[in-house]
Formats: sequence, structure tokens, C-alpha cells
Amino acid sequence: MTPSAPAPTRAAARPPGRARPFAKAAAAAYRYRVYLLCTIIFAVMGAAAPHFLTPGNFSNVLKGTSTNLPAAVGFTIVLIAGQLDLSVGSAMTMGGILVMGLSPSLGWAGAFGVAVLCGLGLGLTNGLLVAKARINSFIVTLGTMIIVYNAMAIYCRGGTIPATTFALSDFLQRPVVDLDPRGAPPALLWLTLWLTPRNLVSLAVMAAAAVFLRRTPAGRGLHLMGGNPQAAWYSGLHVDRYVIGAFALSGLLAAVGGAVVAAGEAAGSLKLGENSLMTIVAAVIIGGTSMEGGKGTVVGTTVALVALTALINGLSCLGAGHEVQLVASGLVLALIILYDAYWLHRRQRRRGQRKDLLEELQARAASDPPAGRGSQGAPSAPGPGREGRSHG
Amino acid sequence: MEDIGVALRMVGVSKRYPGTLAVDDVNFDVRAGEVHALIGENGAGKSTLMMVLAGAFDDYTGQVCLGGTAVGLHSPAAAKAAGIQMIHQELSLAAPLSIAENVLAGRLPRRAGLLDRRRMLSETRRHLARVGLELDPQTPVEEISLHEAQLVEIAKALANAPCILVMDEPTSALSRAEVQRLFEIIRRLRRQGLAVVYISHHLSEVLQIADRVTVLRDGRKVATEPVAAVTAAQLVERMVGRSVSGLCARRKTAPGAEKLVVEHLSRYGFFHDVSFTVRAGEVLGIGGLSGSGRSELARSLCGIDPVDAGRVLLDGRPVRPGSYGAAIRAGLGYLTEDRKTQGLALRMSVAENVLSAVIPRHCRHGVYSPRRGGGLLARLIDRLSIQPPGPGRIVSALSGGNQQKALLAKWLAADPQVLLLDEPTRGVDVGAKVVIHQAVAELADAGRSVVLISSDLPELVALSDRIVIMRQGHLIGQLDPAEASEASVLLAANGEGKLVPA
Amino acid sequence: MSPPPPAARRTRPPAGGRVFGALNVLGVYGLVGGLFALGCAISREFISPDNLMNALRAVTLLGIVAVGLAFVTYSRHYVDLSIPGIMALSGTVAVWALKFGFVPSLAIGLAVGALVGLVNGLVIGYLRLNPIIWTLAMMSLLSGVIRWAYAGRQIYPDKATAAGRAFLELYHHRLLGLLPLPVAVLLAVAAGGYFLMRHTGYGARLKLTGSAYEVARLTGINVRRAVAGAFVISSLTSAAAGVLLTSFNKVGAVYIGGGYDFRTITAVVLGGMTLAGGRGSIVGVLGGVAAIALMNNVMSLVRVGQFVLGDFQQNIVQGAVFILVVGINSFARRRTGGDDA
Amino acid sequence: MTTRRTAAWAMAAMLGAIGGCRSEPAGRKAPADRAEALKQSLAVDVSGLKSADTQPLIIMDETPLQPPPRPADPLKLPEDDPLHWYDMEYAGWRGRKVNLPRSPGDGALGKRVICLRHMDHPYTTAYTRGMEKVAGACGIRLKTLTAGNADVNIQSQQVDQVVNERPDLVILFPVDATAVVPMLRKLNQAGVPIIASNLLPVDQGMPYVLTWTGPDDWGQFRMLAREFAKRMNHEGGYCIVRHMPGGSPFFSRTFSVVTELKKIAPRMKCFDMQTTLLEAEKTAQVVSGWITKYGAELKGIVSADDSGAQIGINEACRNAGREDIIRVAAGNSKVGMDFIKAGKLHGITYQSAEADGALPMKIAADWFNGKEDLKPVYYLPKHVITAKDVDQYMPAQW
Repeated sequence: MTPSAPAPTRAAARPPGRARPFAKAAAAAYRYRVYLLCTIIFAVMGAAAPHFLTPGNFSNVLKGTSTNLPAAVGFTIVLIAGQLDLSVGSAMTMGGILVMGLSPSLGWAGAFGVAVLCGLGLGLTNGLLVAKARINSFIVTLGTMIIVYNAMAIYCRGGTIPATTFALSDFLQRPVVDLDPRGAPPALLWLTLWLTPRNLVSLAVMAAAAVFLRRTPAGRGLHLMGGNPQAAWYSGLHVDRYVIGAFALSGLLAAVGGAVVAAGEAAGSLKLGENSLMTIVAAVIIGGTSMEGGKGTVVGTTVALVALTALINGLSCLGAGHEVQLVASGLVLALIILYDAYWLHRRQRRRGQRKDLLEELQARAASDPPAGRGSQGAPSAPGPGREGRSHG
Repeated sequence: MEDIGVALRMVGVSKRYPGTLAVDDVNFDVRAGEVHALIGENGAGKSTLMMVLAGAFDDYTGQVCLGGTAVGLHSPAAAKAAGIQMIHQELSLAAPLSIAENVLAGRLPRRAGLLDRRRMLSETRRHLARVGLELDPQTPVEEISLHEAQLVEIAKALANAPCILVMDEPTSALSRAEVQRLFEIIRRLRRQGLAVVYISHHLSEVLQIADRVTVLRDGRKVATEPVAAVTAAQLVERMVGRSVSGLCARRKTAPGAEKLVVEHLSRYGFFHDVSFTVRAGEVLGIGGLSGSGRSELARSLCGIDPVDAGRVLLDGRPVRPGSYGAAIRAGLGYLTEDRKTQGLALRMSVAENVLSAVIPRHCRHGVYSPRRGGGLLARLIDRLSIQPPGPGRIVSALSGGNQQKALLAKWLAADPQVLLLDEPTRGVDVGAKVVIHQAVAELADAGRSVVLISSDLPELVALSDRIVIMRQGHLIGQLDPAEASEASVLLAANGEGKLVPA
Repeated sequence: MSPPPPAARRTRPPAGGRVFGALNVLGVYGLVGGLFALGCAISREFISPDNLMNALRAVTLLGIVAVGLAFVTYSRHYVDLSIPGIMALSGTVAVWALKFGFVPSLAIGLAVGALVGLVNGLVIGYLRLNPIIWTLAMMSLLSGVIRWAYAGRQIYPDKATAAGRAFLELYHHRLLGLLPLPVAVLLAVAAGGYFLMRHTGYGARLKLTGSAYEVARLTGINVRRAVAGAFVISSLTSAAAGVLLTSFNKVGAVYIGGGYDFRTITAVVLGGMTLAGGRGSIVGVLGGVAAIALMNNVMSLVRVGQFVLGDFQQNIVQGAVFILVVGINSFARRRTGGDDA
Repeated sequence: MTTRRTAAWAMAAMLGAIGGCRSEPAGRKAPADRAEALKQSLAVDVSGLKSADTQPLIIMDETPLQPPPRPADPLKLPEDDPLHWYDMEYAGWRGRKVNLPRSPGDGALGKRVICLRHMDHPYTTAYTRGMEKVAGACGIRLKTLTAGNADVNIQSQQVDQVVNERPDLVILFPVDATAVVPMLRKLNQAGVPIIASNLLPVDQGMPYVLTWTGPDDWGQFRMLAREFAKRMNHEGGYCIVRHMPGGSPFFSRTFSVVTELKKIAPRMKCFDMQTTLLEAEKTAQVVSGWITKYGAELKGIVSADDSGAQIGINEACRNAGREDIIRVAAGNSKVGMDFIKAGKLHGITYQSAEADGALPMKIAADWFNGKEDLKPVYYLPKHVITAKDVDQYMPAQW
């Protein structure tokens, strides 16, 4: 057969031999996409929305973030473990309602204790059903979500349970360093106004979880388990315990979050965690946690949550309606996951390429125009890079 | 007594799955400082027996003694504690995690309760060095290549400083050089008094590395004897329970017209500028080391993976690149090397799997009735003697060999003009091998073209009419048919043979 | 989403592929039978045709949506969370389109729904995005867009026009004077769905795709198209249900179809369609729908003490039964040697 | 795909979103001189405004408030005793107030008012329409925020936002009668004048608000109950479809009927009451269950909503061939009025959504103009629409 010029194909248009100028920047952009997104939102809103970039509103944004943060952290942990927990919203509601309902009889401490224990119990139930009864977590938590919500509805008879006193609420909402918003210099306000116990609790939870996941063997074990349960099992990890533990943490954190919110708002209602699930899922995914398990960071989740809250808050600073907020958050989520998919696709396309071949290709691309590539050298003639590493 | 120096002794061990008795009252022992090979056809119970050792089951019967003391291996943790390490056939690495965390999985170094990253990395580097890998321990496993991953797997096993090391097909993805390096490691460990159990289908490897060999058949132990005293032929005979006259007769056929023409096909970074032709009724063998780009070539050739340059002609008509469906309609077919995750839907029945490639053929006015394929199905099951013959069987219930036959049956059903076989007998017992070889031969005799990719050199040499060699992503030429032999293929694959242009 | 359990524990299954399927279907119909008996035991009125008709009416639309969603679940893509959005959108658009006449408005309503499904299908099938997350984003987009388009108003079919009256009567229309239209639609959709899943090439391809995606791809099946198709089917049934529900509510509004996402997946899974894909059948799904219908009906007949929020208790019971039934199913499947999917 | 392109994408998304925002209507410029401004403001007359149903827009119940003496512990009393609900019905009537801000007294012209709505709903759309009419007439700049889908957390955040933005006054349509109390307190402490609207907060919240305006759920449902009793000939069993849990209507639109009927028609019996979240389908299901369960004994049904829920009720009656069942409901939606005309519904309360939104804004304007002696609560007038007078309330507002 005669060596004819190869028929041009779609991919031939851009031979990878050419160095890609933006490769580095693009990789970084992907790596830090959450931070990028957050910055963009703050920039755009700061420019467009009145009252957005003010200390008061900043603390407002953080307050909104801290509402869902503990539950989101728990959700991240469960997702890293390769499972799904739809019951976080209900768990929040449960925490809030129980704290309010029990505080008159048990006092704040007692009420908190019970609420958190119930959260833990819910988590354990989920975990046991998933790990021991081996039911798909989507199904288990969908069921418990419904059960817990309605149980709470019965407990508070469809109403809302108010706090008997504002003391705790005030404490939780007041900045630790309480300056007079009018008098104090803005710089200080920027630093202090958002430092309310309520936010600090959420931040503490987040920090603790971050350390646990990144720096403790148990945390890494969780990643291993989510990434490849079989490998984890063969490495002597007790897979079931990790699954149960993940769910327990998630239930517990969600309950804590709900309890703090209710205490801060001085009221526990069925609506407390009603709309949280969707926000949380969106934030966790935007934060770079993978649905396949084994991958994700709570910091990413937190930043994503801040970004989403800032987006909503900024839009309502602009007087935008609920519909605009829905569209905007939907768009952000959609774009981010499309971006993810695009990068995954690129990685898989390049996976397993041989360095020596690419170098050779570059050498050729440099030496002669791609059109003539086909006719270069008889197939059997030794070409450059032939005697490279024994494998790619 | 004779337990002196015996590191591991299994007495009357049995393991029952619902339906089958996978391991039946087996006695097995390994001395410290010896490599004991365990061979047998697929479904003979090798892997099951070793999984008992790995602590995979809590319901096996019989007794396991380590250094003379009985132990219960009812969980992997227990097995690890007892100093037993296993290198699994299917890799047990977590893709998203770093190499370091995989190597040290379950025993990450800690300081003050927290993870000690620096030590983790340094330790990992040491372990990787032992298997000759220079990779950054922080690279996620999902970003390294398959055979690198297998070496990491080995490093992981060695990192646990086992006193008993079980290797289940450790070389399936390794190149010759890597295999030799692995053997060096094993020999060193043996000198250090480690007891090694080595499971493999490659009799050559077994004869090369093992001291004693135990043959299993149908879950029972057939024989144990020193390697020095046996030949490959004898082992094969014991494995299949009958004497096998030479694997497959060398075929002689007059090739017909040019069927498949590949021109300057490239997928950048995988293989470059590959050209060859296949004639009707011809079996073209592609030799080469693992990672030489043979599978990638085959996949791109029939449109599963993208093509960056060049083209493929079937009967003179170009095949649309990047569309496997179109390629199949044009008359191509690709039998994948990865039976379990790419070849067969293990949850579905033999019938559904075999007929899945020809669904459109059994549709009339939109109505799909698999029953129309019944005759074809029966013929194939009979011709390939798939055991057990029930078409309703769930595939995962079949032994590896029969699964492979089912996979082949699927493509025989599709009856493509050109069939690309990628490692058609990987991890398959001798009996199944013979059947598959015959099927391939018949296929060629029926005027179909076959492209055979195989690391099993005897098979490659025996079946192929012509053999071309790939090396590092290039098709570097063709063996002179006159002197095609296992040795010449091997030399050529390592870049030292003399070749004629393809 | 939930990772496979260690293979070592997975026992090697003996013969019998359709055993599981049969078992699931039997399971759910066993539940239906049990509920039926319970109902008869609880009150005389239960067995009355009126009551049973009510029970059926309550889940007709659910059934229609469930049949469509079943294809998504069957293709191992879990769930389509944008169903409520699709229902609201198609309904509202249909009302808006009444100005072009009755039949065109129905056509346009369905078309819009199918269009959303097509987008879902293309994105999930071809770009391989996670179905749960994408449809979640889509849901948020849709509900936003509808609110935006109608500025928070709800739009009414115009009684003055023939088309408007016809649309309002749509839900109550009876074929041949006896068979209610929604029920007829359900029967048609179910029959069509059953045929499509069981007796067409598409069904076979979808099954392979759902059971083993890579295998299907390497068998030359156009898996992307198969998956996309599933989402289009699901959106079509949702759109049909949405139009009917809108006619029932007499208004096109954003809240139409709320809650249908989780209710439907509950019915589908209850009917023995496993999230692992490639298993289950339309017959089973109908069983799941029937089970939910009877559960609600029986519980509404129980004479619980006065002044209780009966709804909440009912939901609790439903949730518990849901987990229980699915648990038993997967347990039975393990016992019969299948995997835990 | 580079950094820049990603940024571009995100930008596009943002700007697209921002493009869709409703910006505040400009409002007329207030003259520098306070007296002049006040004069101009007082000159504005809104009494002529009409709502979409051609009824006057500014309407209120002039009857003086005289609450009965409060029992020692209302909740000790049985639920069917009207006084059990004392704190809910007469919330804030005793008029106790804490540090209320003083009226600026320089006129409504050019003032900034923020309205926090509980959710997107056709009713609230009409409500806002009414509010905007008055705001426009008085030259008040109005900005409306919606608490997502009736989400307490979002409303709480929006309250913080209001504190941050410091408008001249805030009109608050609570998501939740109880959960709103701390928010009112916070606004009050921040010195932001509040007018609560539509949903009556619980008693603890009332001290913090200038006043509250909205429908008299208790009163008009008693009125509705009397109409209902008349049509039932003061006998027979009935059931109640309840409002959403969490709001005061959940109780008021249920127990005002129960208590009133116990008083005036002791022979009427309440069989059952359930919330159906006002969904048509769910309601149809529940009511069908009732009809089956109570059969001919069931003579009437009271509904907390005349659109979605009523559709369900009528559907059930129609399926069971029980068109004889007497039906009354709340609110005057288009659906409800059509039912009245069609004779499938026998009485609905007249609750003008636009007036409901207009009233607080009118009172806000008066307050800006210096009127500080406000009543603790302002009710919309009570009226029950029946087939006789339904026509004068057409076309419906929503």
C-alpha cells in the first residue's frame, strides 16, 4: 500500500504537540474554582448591589451560611463515605424543635443534650440500615426524612415552639466583641461584627471536621472507604463502622446545627430545615465533593455555601424577586457541574498517554507541517524516542 | 515433628457457596523460605482457598495453623494481624486517594493522634523504590497507568512486612522486565525466610520461580510435588485431568482478498502512524509487550476510542471513526480484554448477554423477541460447550473459562467480517483455551478475518498466519512467517529481532 | 452512589435470573393483597366500588408519572428531580397556548415538557453529568423561569372560549361516557411502557445499559441515546400528568406538581425497580402505585381519635413501610444469590 | 477552557440574573422644606383608589375593639371554648408597646419602605399590587422582598438585611406567627418602625409593632360559621379542611367555627379536621375518605381556602354524587367565586387581597404624616359573599 496523506479527522485539527499557553492557568482555575466563584460573586454583587459590601451585610451573609453549615459538613462526610443522606434537613428541624420543646422542662443544657442525642440516634439508625441491612442509602434516608419530619410535626402539633426567654438568643446573636455599629471604625466592624457565638459554633464544627478529615488516620480511612470499600476492607478497616460513623456524624451535626439555629432565632418550627436539603446538596457539590465518594473537603463546602448565600443575599439587596434567585442559583450549579464534567472528560482523554510519544510528536510538529506527518519515515524505520522507557 | 519450619498449614479446609462447594477438604502447607505455587483451571478453587487465607470468609470449615498454632481467620484484620498479605487479582486500590495513602492503607503513621505526613511520604518512597517505581507518592492513583498500579499493589503488600505473602496472578499486567524484577524481589524475600504462595496460569513462570507446586481440580487437591520433579505437560495433564496433545495445530490457509486496511492510524500519545492490512480468512497476530499500545490500537480501530489521524478501510470503504456502532454495522467486532467490567453483564443471563450484540437482528416491526435467537444460541452454547449449558444461567454463576466462552459466543453471534480478539484466553483454564482456539480457527476457515492480540506467546504463534510487532506505540514491522517462534516474537517485542516491513 | 460491597462477601449466585424480578413483583403484590385484606377487616365501606374508585383516582396521575420515571431508574440513573418543574411548566404553557385552540395547546404543553426532558437527556446521557444534581439544578431553573414568566400570577383557562371550557373539562372527560380520561391515559401509558420495556429493542438495550453501562457501550449499543431516551420518556409522562393536573386545578401555576418527585420515586422503588438499574418491571411499578393508594385509603378509613393531624401519622407509616419493603426485597435478593443492588 | 472564559460564563450568569431584578420605583422627590413636604403629603388623597374587583381599595373595619377579660390561663380551657384561643385572637389588643419610634412627621413623600412577604403566591401578588398603588399615590419608594418559599431562615436573614439598610419603615408579612417575634424585637431594637400585616403575630410580638393590619380571621369565620349554620338548619355533622400548619389561620379558621357553632348550633357535630396543605388532589382524597367514612351523616364541609382545597372538596362531592353537602370557605379567589356562581359553594369570606396590601401602606403614610395614635390592630371589614352579591365582587383579584 502506498503511504498516502492521512484523511483529516476532527481531532487532527489540534495536535497536542502544540504547547497550550493557558494550560497552567486553566488547571489552577479548575483546582480553585470554588474560590474563584466566590470571589466573582462578591465582586459582581459588591459592584452592583447597594448595601452589599458593608460589615453589617457581611455578617448577615455569614449568619445565613452558618445556618446550614454544620448539616452541610455532615453531608460532605457522608458523601465522602460514598453514601447519601437526604435526612439532614429533617434532622435540623428535629434538633431545633426538640431544643425549643424541651428547654422549659430540661433547661437549655439538657434540651441541647437530648436534641443532639436524637440526631445521633437518627444517624445511627440510617447507618445501621445502610451498613447492616444493606439498603441503598438514598432509600433509607428518604424514608427517615419523611418519618422524622412528620414525627416532629406531631410533636409540635403543626405549630411553632417559641423560646421562653430571649437571653440565649441574644447571647448567640451578639458579637463577642460588641462595638456600637454607628461609632466604631468600619475596619473594626468588618473584623468583629460577624464574630457571633452562633457563627463561631458553626466555624468550630467546620474546623474540627476539616482536621478530622485531613489529618487523622480515621479521616483518611473514611476517604479510603469511600474511594474503594473493598480495598478498605482488605486493608483491615471495619467498613461498616465507617459507614455507620459517617451517618452518625451527619445526623449529629445536623441536629446541632438545627438546635443552634432555633436557639438563635428563639423559635423552633417545622419550616426550619424544610428548604435546607437542596441548598446543602448544591453547596457540597459546588464545593468539589464527588458523588462517587472518597473525594471532597469541608472547606470547599463552606466556601461554596458562602458563595451561594452571598448570591441570594446580593440579589435581594438588588430587590430581585425569589424567581431571580432560583434561576441564578440553578444556573451557578448547572455551570459548575458542566465545568466539572468537561474536565473529567479531558482527563480521561489524556489518561495513559505515553510521554515519549508526545515528545516525538512535538519534535515532528516542530520539524514539518502536520499534513506531511503520514509520509514521515517507513513504519519499520527506527524513529526518535523508540528506545525510551520500557513503559509509559 | 514435621511442623518444623512450616509457616502455614491448612488442614481439611472447605468453603461452601450456596449451590457449589468451592473448596473441598483441602490440605495445604507452606514452609518458611519457600515459594509454593498453586495452580488449577478456573473454578478449581485456587482463589477461594486463598481468600480464606485473606480472611474474606467467616464461614469456612477446617483448621489453619500458623507456625504450629491454630488461628481463626474470620476477618481481613485478623489475617493481617497474623502476618498474611494478599496481592489481589483485581486491584484493591482507591482511585481518588494518593499512592502513599494506598500503600500505607490501614496503618498510616501518626504523631500525637494526627497523621504524620512527612513520614508517610518518606516510607512510601522507600516501598516504591523496592519495586522500582519512581512516582511522587502524592499522585492520586487514578492518574497512574495500569501496570504502575499493579506495582503499587505489590509495594503495598510488601509494605506490611508479611511473614506469609499470597500472590494471585500478580503479573497479569506486567511487562517481561517488570516480571523479572518481581521475581528478583520474591527470591530476595525467600532468602529472608518469607513464605510465598504463588497463584498463576503461566506455567513457565511457575516452573521458574516456585519450589513446590500444588494442583487443584474442582475444589479438591490433586497433587503436591517439588517443581524439579515435574514438567509443564505433566502439570497441564493433572490440571485438566486428561492429557492435552499440543495446544493447537499450526493452521495453513490461502489468504483471500484484502479485507481490512489500516492507514497511518494515530491516537496521539497512545500509538502513532500504524498501518497494516488483514486478508479474508487470515489470522493476523499482534505481538508486543503490555503497554505497547496494542489494545489502544484495537479500540481506536473500531471506534471505541477517538482517532486523531489516519483512517480504516473495510472492503475498501472507510469506516466512520469514533463510532463503535457504525464500525459494528460495517462488520467489525472487538472482544475486550476485560471480561468482568467491559465484556459481560454479570447480572444477566447467558442468553441475554450472547444476544445483546444482535438485538436489531431479532426485531420485527419494532417488536423484539429474543426467542428468534434461540436456535443460534443453542448452536453456540453447544459449539463452545459452555458449562452448564442452561441459557437462563446468570453469567456470574459461570466459571471464568465459561464466562470467556460466553463472551466469545456473543461475538460469534454478531458474526463480524473482522473480529479483533484482545487477550481471548487471559486467565482461562486449558480446557476452555482449546475450545476457544478451535473456534478462532474455524472462524478464519469460514473466510472471516481475525486480529489476535495476545501475551500468550504459544497461542499467538500457533494461531497466527502472520505476526506484526508493536513496540512503544509503533508498529515496528512483521515477523518473517518462516521463522516465527515464541523466541523470535519475544526478541522482536523487546526491540532486538529482525523484521520485514509490514 | 452507594458503593458495591466487598466482592468477597458477595456469594456466587445459582441459576435463576428472573427469580428476583418475579420475587420483587410478588413482594409488592403481596403487600397490596395484605392491605386489601386489612381494608376489608377495618371497615365495610372499604370494599365499596366508590371507595376503591377514589383510591384509584388519588394515584392515577402518580401512576402516569411513575411509569415514565421507571425508565430513568431502570437505566440506573436514579431519579428525575425536575419532574415537578416539568409538570408545572407543561401545564402552565398549555393554558397559555389555549389561544391557539384546544388540541394545539395540549400538543404544545407536551412538547415543552419533552423539550426539557431532551435537555436533561442530552446533558446526562451525552455529557454524563450526575442525574440527581443536574435535575436538581434544572428544577431550580424551571421553577424560577415559570415565576419569572408569569410574575407570580397564576393563569386561568378562559371559560369564555370553547378551548378553555374543553381544557377545564379535560380531567373529568370520560371516554365512551364511563372510563375517566386520566385512568385511560394511565392504562395507555402503562401498556405502552410495558411493551417498550419488555418487547422492543430499545427496552433490551436499556436493560443492558442499566445493568452494565460499560458492557453495553462495548457491545456497540448507543448508550448515550438510550439514557437520553429514558429522560425524554419520563418528561413526556410528567408533562401529560402535568396537563391533566392543571386541568384538575383549573389554573396553571408554579406549585402544580409539587412533591411529585419523591412520591414518584417512592412508588417506583416500592414496585421493585432497584436503583442499581436493569431490574424490575412496569407491572411491579403499578403494584407500587397501587400499594401507596391502598395505604392512604385504608389509613384514611381508620377511625383514629378526633382532632389528630392524621396526615402526619399516615406519612410516618408510609415511610416505615417503604424502608421495610425495600429492605426485605434486597435481603431476599441476597438470599436468592443476587447482589445487593 | 481558560480562566477568562470561566469568569465570562459566571459573569454572564450574574448579569443575566441582575438584569431581571425589579428595581425600586423612583418615587417623587421630597422638597427640602419639611413643612412644605408635609403639606404636599397631606394633600394626597388615596380614598378614590379602586382594586381590580372595582371595590374601593382602602377599606377598614371601623368597629371599636373591646376584648373580653382574659381568663387566668386560657390554655387550661378546652379547645372548643373560645377563650382557649384568647391570646391568639386578641393578640396585642391590650395595646402594650415598647420603645416605639416617633413619627418623623415630615410627610410620606419620598420615604423608603421595605415590604417582607412570606412567599410567592397569587394572593401575595395581588397584595403587593394593592400596596404599590397606594405607595405610588403617596410617592413612597417601595421595595419588596420574598422569603423564598415561606422560609423562616430567609425571612430572618432579610430582617437582618433591613436592619442593615435602615429604611424609613418596614411592612412585615410574617412567615410564622410565633417565629416572627424575635425578628420584630430585633427590628424594634434597631429603631426601625414596623407594621405587621396579614398574619397576626402571637401576643409576645405585638409590643414591638406600630400596629397590625389584616383580615379578621376569627371574626369573619364566626360570620361564615353563622351563615353555614343557617344553611345547615343548625344540625348535622360537618368536617373542616384546615390551613397550612405554622400560621394562625391553621387554628383561627378551624376553631372559630368549632367554638361558634358549639354556641349557636349545639346539635351540629364536628366529625373530623385535617390539613391537606391546600393541595387539590390531597384534599379530594381526604374528603372522599370522609364521605365514605361518615356517609350520609356528613352534611357540610368548611374549608380554609376556596381555591385549591375547594377544588378538591367539590371533586370529592361530585365523585360521590353528594352535591347536597353544604360548603363554605375562606377568601375570594376566582376559583371560589366561580364556584359560588355555579352553586357548588355556598359562602366565602370577602378578603380583598389588594386591600389587605393597601391598608398597611395607607397607615404607614398616615404615620409618616404625623398620625401616631394608631389602633393596636386594623381589621379589613368582614363580609360573607354568597350567590346573591357575588357579581359585584367580580372580576376576582386572583
